[in-house]
Amino acid sequence: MIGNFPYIAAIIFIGLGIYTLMFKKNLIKIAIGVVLIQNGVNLFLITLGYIKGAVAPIYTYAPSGQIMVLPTPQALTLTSIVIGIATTALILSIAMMIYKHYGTLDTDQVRRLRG
Amino acid sequence: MNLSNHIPILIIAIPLLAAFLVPLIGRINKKATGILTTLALSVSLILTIILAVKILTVGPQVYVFGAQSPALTLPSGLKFPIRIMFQIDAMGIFMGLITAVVSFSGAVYSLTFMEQHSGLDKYYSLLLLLTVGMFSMEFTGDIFNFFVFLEVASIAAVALISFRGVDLGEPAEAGFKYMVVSSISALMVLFAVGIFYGQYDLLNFAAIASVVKYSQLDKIALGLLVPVLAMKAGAVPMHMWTPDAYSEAPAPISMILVAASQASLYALFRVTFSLYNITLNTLAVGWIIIIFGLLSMFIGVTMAIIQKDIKRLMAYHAISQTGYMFLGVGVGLAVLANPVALSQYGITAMEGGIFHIMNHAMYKGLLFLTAGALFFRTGTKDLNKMGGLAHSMKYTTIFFIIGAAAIAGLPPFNGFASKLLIYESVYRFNPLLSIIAMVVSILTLASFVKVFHSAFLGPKLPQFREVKEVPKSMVWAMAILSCIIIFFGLFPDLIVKNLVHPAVMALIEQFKYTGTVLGGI
Amino acid sequence: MKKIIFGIAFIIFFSFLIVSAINMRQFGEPIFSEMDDYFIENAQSETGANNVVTSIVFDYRGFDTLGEATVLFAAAVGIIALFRRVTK
Amino acid sequence: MKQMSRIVRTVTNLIYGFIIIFGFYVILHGHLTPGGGFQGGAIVASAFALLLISYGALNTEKLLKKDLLSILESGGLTMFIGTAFLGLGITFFYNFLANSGSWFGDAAVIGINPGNMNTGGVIPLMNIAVGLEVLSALGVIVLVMASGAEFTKKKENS
Repeated sequence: MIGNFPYIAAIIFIGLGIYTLMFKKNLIKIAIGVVLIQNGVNLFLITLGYIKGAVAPIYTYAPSGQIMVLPTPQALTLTSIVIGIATTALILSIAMMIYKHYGTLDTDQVRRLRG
Repeated sequence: MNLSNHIPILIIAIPLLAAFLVPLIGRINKKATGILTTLALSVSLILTIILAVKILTVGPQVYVFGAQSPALTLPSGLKFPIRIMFQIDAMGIFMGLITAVVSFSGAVYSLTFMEQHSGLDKYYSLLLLLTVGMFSMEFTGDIFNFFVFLEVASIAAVALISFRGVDLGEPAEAGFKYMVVSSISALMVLFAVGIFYGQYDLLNFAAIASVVKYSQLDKIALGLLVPVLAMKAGAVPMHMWTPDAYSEAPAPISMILVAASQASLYALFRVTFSLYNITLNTLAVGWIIIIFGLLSMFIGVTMAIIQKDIKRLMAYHAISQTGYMFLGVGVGLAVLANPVALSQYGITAMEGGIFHIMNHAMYKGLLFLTAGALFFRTGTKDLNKMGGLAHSMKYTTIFFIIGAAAIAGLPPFNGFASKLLIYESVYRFNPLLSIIAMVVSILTLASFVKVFHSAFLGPKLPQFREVKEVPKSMVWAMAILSCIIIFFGLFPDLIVKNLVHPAVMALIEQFKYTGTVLGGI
Repeated sequence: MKKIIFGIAFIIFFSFLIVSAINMRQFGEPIFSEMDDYFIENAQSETGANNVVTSIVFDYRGFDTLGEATVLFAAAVGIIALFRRVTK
Repeated sequence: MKQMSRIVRTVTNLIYGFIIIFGFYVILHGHLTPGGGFQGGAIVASAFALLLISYGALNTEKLLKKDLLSILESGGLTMFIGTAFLGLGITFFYNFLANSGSWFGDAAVIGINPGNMNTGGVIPLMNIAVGLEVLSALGVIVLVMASGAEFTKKKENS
């Protein structure tokens, strides 16, 4: 149980993000919620690759005789971080656009599309 | 170098290269962007047809990126693949054909439909990227690669939905909703990838399918994947984004978005059938999917009847029609572990559901295009303000009648063929489900009669005296889809036997899917 | 009412995730690592790069990287399109 | 966004060149040391962001042309996919330069070694391509969002 604490930390990140998405009404806060979920998932992925006492998987001047951590999660996390940047940038730009048209960021006042 | 081995990647790489070049060419000549896009998509349409013929005659194809040869899935001494690969079987290419046709006709339609907008090079670039994302989602055999291209498709789709957001607030709002929904679903897919990776140290669909044990963690991964993919497909409890996105996007994009949500639907079927197959509790999961289908059918059509905005009405019908696919395939999944029932009616139900995917993409695409044509000439989407347009827009009227008859399931059109398969097979599973499906079909017909009446019939209105037929490229795009609809309606047996049945068998026979990669067929 | 439904959905979802974290294998002790062992052993001889992560990113999983660069490109193009000045 | 105080601008003048050089160092040594195209591109783009906040959007746009960055972005991606296309004689993304003896084609010393720039096959080329793409894409995103913020603010005042 306590050995799995890094996973639980990642899950708490995700949970906070979902909470923000469900209960907050500000578009910027919703964007923050999405970013929190991204960070949680990235943290979850990167913790999967860790091996106790291992070094980074790079052979340039590596300490000799050490095992290396799993490299795939690092590559996956790198990919998902960049995707996260792109998502966040687009989501914030759209929020700016909505602010330009409606003059508010409150979801209750923004909603023109309903029914 | 034998190019015929490289068709799977060329289908993706040519539109992708064109997408990168379009912004550069747009600086020199604005007109050339649309033509280049159409050209790239027509090349990939032709290549998709060639690949489809090859797959349906020879068998599933794999394409391994960066390996010594395209078919080398396992380098010597390894039990599991290490590289990304495309794994295209009959089901994958079935979806690929839909994507190719829809995006090609969308590009043709856009040539004149989008002419008055600025920033066209960006529009075409994003359209190509959306197509590439859908193709890769359908072809890929790697679960992380699926996540990456899910994001490509959703970001391109968001940018296209909010393309008119410069002038109007509503498209930006719809784009925001779609962005939040699709990033949540993509991140949950990524979380499921993490669960699979942590358990098995594998990222390949087929390799995971060969070792999956349906442990507690696998159940959680399934519980994450099914709702989020159903959400991306627009099933009812999570459908809030669908009408907004479909109605606020430009008409050709609404059509392509239908195909994009079907790519998620395909992924849902891929996960349940190819990844888990009979290791899961098929009856329970099948019923969950059937309930998604029933809710989508019924709530979709009841919401559609009260709409006044023509594109919003069609968007709710899109939700309702997605329900038929869930219903047909869900019945197939529910009886998957029971060979007798499967051969008696399960396969027929799945054929109906899968065939409906293609039919729906065609006729819903056609209907969105006619709605776009009406908007192009009249400048309104409100049904109450339209009227008497049959006098001046003859072709559009004919195309609308074809599309409406197909969606309502009237006999000579393709909607009838797939709906009949669903009715008769689902009736043997549970009569009540079949009756609900028929009632929904009748309500659909009623709703489209109303649209036809209020938009096309009646006296010629004074404010639309100047209205004339839409330009040629739009007529051609609609004509392509109408021809496909009529052809499918006249020869449903041919299509079901040659295209749909192999796709269904590719889903059901999990050992073939894993065997293509891991050997041992 | 809406808040109660959301709250219940949130609690169910969150407990779902917590269960997954508890059931996950021990932190820092992977059970299977066939794919990663292959990378660590053969990346240097096959690609010639010292950095195993880079050789995965650009060689073994190069198509992912293309997709990721495409996502960034799509976002940049989308943002330029969203903030374009001229509207006719 | 107005420009910030003289202290901030002087410090920016001093360090932004070094940040860009460090970014290119990370890009070019991606196959030997931690880093690579994405990380280095992000470092260079952070220098652009530094310029932007210390000098304001309008002044920065005189220095960094959005059009140039967009061309660089498409060019970087075209180079990336072009490198992948060149492997098409065998497979897409095939590393045809590795261990070939030509550009970046030296065989790496197996095991722990000080590192040789001339290894890695297509990986350094792809690093450069992706580095260019990421720095220009992030630069464009930051610039456009900053000038867009100015745009929305003006609309609000009028």
